Amino acid sequence: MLISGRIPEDAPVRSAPRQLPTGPNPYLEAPARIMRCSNLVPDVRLFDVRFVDPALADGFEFRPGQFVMLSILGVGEAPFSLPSSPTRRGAFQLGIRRAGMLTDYLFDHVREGDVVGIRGPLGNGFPVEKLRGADLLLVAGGLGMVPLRGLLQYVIDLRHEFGRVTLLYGSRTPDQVLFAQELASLARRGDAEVRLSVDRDDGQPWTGKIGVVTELLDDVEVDPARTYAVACGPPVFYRFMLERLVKRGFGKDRIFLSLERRMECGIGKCGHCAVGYTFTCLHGPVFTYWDALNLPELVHP
Amino acid sequence: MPNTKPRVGIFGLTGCAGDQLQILNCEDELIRLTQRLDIVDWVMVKSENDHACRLDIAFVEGVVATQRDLDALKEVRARSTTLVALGTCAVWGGLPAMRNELPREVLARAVYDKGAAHLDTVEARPASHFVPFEILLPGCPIERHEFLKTVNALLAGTRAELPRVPVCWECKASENLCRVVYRGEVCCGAMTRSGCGARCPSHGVACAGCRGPVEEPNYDANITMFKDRGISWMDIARRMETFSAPVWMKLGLEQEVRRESPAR
Amino acid sequence: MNPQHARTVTVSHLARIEGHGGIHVRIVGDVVREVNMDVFEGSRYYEALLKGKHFLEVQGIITRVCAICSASHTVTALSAIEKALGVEPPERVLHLRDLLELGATIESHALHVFALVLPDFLGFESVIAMSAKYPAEVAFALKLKQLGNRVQQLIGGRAIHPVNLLVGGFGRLPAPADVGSLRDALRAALDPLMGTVDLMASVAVPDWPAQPTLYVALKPYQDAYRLRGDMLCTSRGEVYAVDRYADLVREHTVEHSHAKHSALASGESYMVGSLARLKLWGHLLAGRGREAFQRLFPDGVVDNVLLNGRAQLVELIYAVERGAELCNDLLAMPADAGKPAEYKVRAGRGVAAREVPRGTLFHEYVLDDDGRVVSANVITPTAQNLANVERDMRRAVESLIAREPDIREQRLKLGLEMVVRAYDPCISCSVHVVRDG
Amino acid sequence: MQSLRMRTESLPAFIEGLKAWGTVWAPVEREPGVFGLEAIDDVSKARPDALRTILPFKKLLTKPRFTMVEREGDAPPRESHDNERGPTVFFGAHACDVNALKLLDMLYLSDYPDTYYRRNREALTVVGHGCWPDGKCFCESLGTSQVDDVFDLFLHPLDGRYLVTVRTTRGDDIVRAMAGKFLPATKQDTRDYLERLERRRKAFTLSLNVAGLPYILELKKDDPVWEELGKKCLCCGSCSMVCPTCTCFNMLDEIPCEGVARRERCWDACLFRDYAVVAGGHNFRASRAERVRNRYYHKQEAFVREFGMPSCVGCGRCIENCPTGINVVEVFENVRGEPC
Ligand SMILES: Cc1cc2nc3c(=O)[nH]c(=O)nc-3n(C[C@H](O)[C@H](O)[C@H](O)COP(=O)(O)OP(=O)(O)OC[C@H]3O[C@@H](n4cnc5c(N)ncnc54)[C@H](O)[C@@H]3O)c2cc1C
Ligand code: SF4
Ligand code: SF4
Ligand code: SF4
Repeated sequence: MLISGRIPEDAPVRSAPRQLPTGPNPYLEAPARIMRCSNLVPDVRLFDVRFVDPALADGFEFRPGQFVMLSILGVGEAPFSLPSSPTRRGAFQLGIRRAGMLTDYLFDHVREGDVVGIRGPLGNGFPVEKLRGADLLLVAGGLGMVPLRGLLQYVIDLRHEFGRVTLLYGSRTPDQVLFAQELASLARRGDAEVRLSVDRDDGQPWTGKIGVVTELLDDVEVDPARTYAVACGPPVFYRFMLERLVKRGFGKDRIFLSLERRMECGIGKCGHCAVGYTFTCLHGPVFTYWDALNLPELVHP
Repeated sequence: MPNTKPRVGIFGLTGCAGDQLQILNCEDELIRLTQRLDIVDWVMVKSENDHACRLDIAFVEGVVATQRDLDALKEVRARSTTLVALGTCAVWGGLPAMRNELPREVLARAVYDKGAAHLDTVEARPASHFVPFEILLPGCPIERHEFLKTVNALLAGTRAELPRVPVCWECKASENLCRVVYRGEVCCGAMTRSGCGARCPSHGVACAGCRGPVEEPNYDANITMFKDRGISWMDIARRMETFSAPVWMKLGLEQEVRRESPAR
Repeated sequence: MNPQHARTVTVSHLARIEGHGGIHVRIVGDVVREVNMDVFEGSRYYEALLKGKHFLEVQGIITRVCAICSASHTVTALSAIEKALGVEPPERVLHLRDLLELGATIESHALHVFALVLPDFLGFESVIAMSAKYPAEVAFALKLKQLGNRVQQLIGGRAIHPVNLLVGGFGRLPAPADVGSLRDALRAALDPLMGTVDLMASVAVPDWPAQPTLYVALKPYQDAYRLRGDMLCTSRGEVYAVDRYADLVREHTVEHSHAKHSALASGESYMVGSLARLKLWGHLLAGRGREAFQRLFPDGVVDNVLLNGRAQLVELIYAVERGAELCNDLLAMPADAGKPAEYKVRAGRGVAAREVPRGTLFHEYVLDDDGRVVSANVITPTAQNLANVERDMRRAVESLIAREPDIREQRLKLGLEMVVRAYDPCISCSVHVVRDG
Repeated sequence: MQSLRMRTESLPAFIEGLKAWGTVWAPVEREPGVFGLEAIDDVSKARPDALRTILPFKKLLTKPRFTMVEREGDAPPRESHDNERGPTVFFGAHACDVNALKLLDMLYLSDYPDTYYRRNREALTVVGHGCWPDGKCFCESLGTSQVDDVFDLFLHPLDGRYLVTVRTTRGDDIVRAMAGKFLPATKQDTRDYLERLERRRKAFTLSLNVAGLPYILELKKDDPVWEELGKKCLCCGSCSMVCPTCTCFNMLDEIPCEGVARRERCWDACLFRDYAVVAGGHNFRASRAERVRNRYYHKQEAFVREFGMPSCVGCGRCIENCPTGINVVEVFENVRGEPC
């Protein structure tokens, strides 16, 4: 049972050591400047971020679905998905919801021109190679739109490499819809079919569906055989959406989802995001539904 | 980042003044602190106090034991933005709340005899029972480093994160021998929140629980652990009820003690 | 001035003292009709709470009567319990407790002399305000206070509410290296401390509250200035054994206050504390303590409570000097001399008294066969002083009015507050004291 | 690998000699029968025969709490050296320790190598010492009762002498520097050593039946055992703190004084209530039963599936230090459904 014959210089390692573009110490952030910030909806803000080091800024590569750790030393550090596409170089974006200590600080005290710390990119990201050439069904619930927006932007930038793209996106109320105008113009241009739903309209003007997002699935035409589904949302969303997709004929290995767990280190050391021996930060956050089903606790059934 | 000096008040309700004294015990930082904070109301230390102005931060120590305490507390709450509870009395009730099942009149008679009629006294309860607090700093008394961390974080526009894990964490980190395992004592470490550096077990004394309970303590298992070692309810209770009696009583400690010793 | 003109002077919330109290004075013409010090600190009924508790819990509870006196309460409670149980702690344990007590004295006196009283004499509203004009003095006072805390930290495990003290011994004995460096720090503080004697001597002390006063203090257990002993002495020459303290000291409740007052059995009020100790035993001081005593009290102790600050400075010097001495004694002791004393639980009564920063502190416990508290009684220095505080306030008002019939209320208030502060009252201590059962 | 012999009397001088490779840490008796791992100067204090120290050697690699990143004033955040112990010799490592070290290496040096761990690891010299099991040791049944790698030197006590195994070049350096103390091992030494191994094998009284355990655990996820255990566990984290293979940590920011900010890292335990809480308050393992189960599954199910070995080395520390007397071996036997 023992793994034999290693000394520190070549101690038993599982996979080849790697290094993050943000530095040799994976826990040490690289300074990055907030170039712009604007509210997407009242409690979600979009930050344009550029590394202070120009070489790093221009050379920063990542995949849609990956995330970074944003740090303000003394306040905290937290993982945030990348809602922009790696095809757009120089700067990247973060879409952040006010949720606690760090995010409060970001909303209350961080302004354009301020410097924050970033480490990453982290996680596996969406398997874009696999998705290439296929039709895509993107399903988002709430803040799940943030990582999917990165994938969407990627697909639009490389539009000819992908087949039909359908986006189903549910929000709580009309004023909670992220990227509303951008999505509308995508739909107008015919780049993607976009269907929106809200749980309730609260008296605000609304032309989309009122109801739960899963119902949107009944209204669209997709061919599960040529389509990959990518789903992103909170635990309740997964609870209903994933089985619905299976019923609709999607293979469980053709459904991808992105998971959220508590993460401290983001590089598969601290244990917080581990489910069994799968580290959500390192081996995820993107999993197929089949993987997720085989990991106890990963999605709440 | 906020760049004006925050206005600060420091108040004591009924208590031993230990938490205010701990602030004075930050000798190295004190002078600088008084420069960074605009302390406008602190009766224990200053003669000229503004009792009416708005406060950015207010620290309150002690339990509410008189109507006067309660009025003072509500007044402070109304005039401050960030209210910080200082110490176990304010957060959990501490010693003054230890035996609240005894009516106040009985206690008063026991101590003041016939002269008790003039006393303004209500059941002692933690300040946190009456008004919402933004920050709770437990400890009997508070730990200096936690107070400083809290103030520094507030000055920097954020909140300090205080440990939530039990004292056993710090106890093991300092490689103490466990008072329960090796000595069969009633140690409150597993149900008490850390931050003190496991001071008591590090001195060879079982934890008395002065920082108050962790979130969701396993009350039953703690009790069983002591009972299994042949310790009586009375002996368990006398240790557990010292600092956060209201919490344990609610969980059933009182009934058990009464069952074993109805005379109490 | 209209002889029937009545006025009241009220200080609704005394500042710069520990705890919550106020002053209420009613003057009709030039006669002071009423002088009350109200204590409205909430009552915590410690003695009633102690009833039925196991003796091992007592110190952890009683220490919380008051933070600034926590070491004193702990040590006194332990001594009383040990007497009840017949435990004789080893020499090193007694030395360490004395050292702890000296640390508490250093901290308490440094805080009181420099941060609470000196601003009065120098005309500042607080030590914070004073620090702008006298930064070096304030910084030094803080260092000194820190040194007192360091002693308590090392021996008690914490600056407030010590955890390391047990019946018969200690949880963990301080390491010799730490005792050594503590001794060096104490020695190093002595010279600069002597330097403050001149500042203190230069501050004029008004005499308006002065009047003949009776003083009470413990007779030192050795023929030297010491803070513990088993005999209680008055400046009139009476001597009582400590366990008969009740024959000397009587307590009674008063309408205007949550605190009980004490008086002698004869009904006279008296003073305990630094000034009382110096009055009775100042001649036993040696070394730098003696030097300071002679410079600050060239004619010996004269009746005037406002001199208590000077007395505290003398004791501060004594405490630092004696602390270093004790460290040395401790270092010379064999390593195994500090093992906790063994004992059997038994029923009994124990009384202990100590001279703590504010005066004589009494603890009495009666235990049953299981070691549970049948009754407890604690008499704090502040409770003993309260009657005298009111007596001196009356005197202060009378002589201030006599000297200056149109004296402004503001001045009167300040005068009253100065008298109260001179006693270094500890309000938390003064409530919830007393016999139970 | 090289085998030598050293006389028992040479031990103090040998430990003295180890000081040239760094601060020597060894088990020291704190109270009768209770040992701590301490830096020693006085070599007579070393008690390599002690079975378990309260904390294992993992504290030599990552301190229970240390600063990772710090910032002063307006300077950019920089790496802190707070965790660094400098050259360190761990004297008195047992087979379970060395096997645990292997697991730590695997975790920390893979993927994105952990800077802080690596620094101390590179400066660590491991000198093992043979042991004799008590009633809480069950390494034999986990296959961790022996080692043939990852240490530098290993001292196997025999009658009046040690059989010394030299594993690494650093181990060889040590031997060369104290050449006078070592002789080549004889056939008798080897025979005695093997004989001792055999006797030691028989001396184990506690064993954990790991056959098919991962599969059984998988099947018994909802076994009432876990509920019962959840009722008994205090979630005090003692077992994880003392476990040589528990590696979870937390990162906490603080501003200790004006103009200084720090990110601290401290050992954590999956048993603590907040371990899997995410922003917004959702707790992925809200009940004690779920958290306890997680710890046991991690040790004997998930890790085995991933690496073909459990992440428990059978040292018995958690058995010794659990205040409520939970015993890993009993737990697994209960799940399996056999009396133990
Ligand atoms: C892979 C991934 C991608 C994400 N992407 C986005 C995104 O694009 N946009 C977005 O807005 N959010 C995103 N999140 C969620 C985001 O990370 C959280 O909202 C963020 O951690 C909140 O941090 P905070 O300091 O403001 O909140 P806090 O609640 O103060 O949390 C601070 C830290 O402590 C932890 N924590 C929370 N509660 C407790 C507790 N009770 N005890 C101890 N620790 C606790 C949290 O896990 C967090 O690490 C993502 C999360 C993950 C895992
Ligand atoms: S001594 Fe107390 S605090 Fe320490 S591990 Fe044991 S139970 Fe926990
Ligand atoms: S160990 Fe327990 S009683 Fe002692 S200081 Fe810490 S929390 Fe308080
Ligand atoms: S789980 Fe227990 S026996 Fe196994 S390695 Fe950890 S502490 Fe040792």
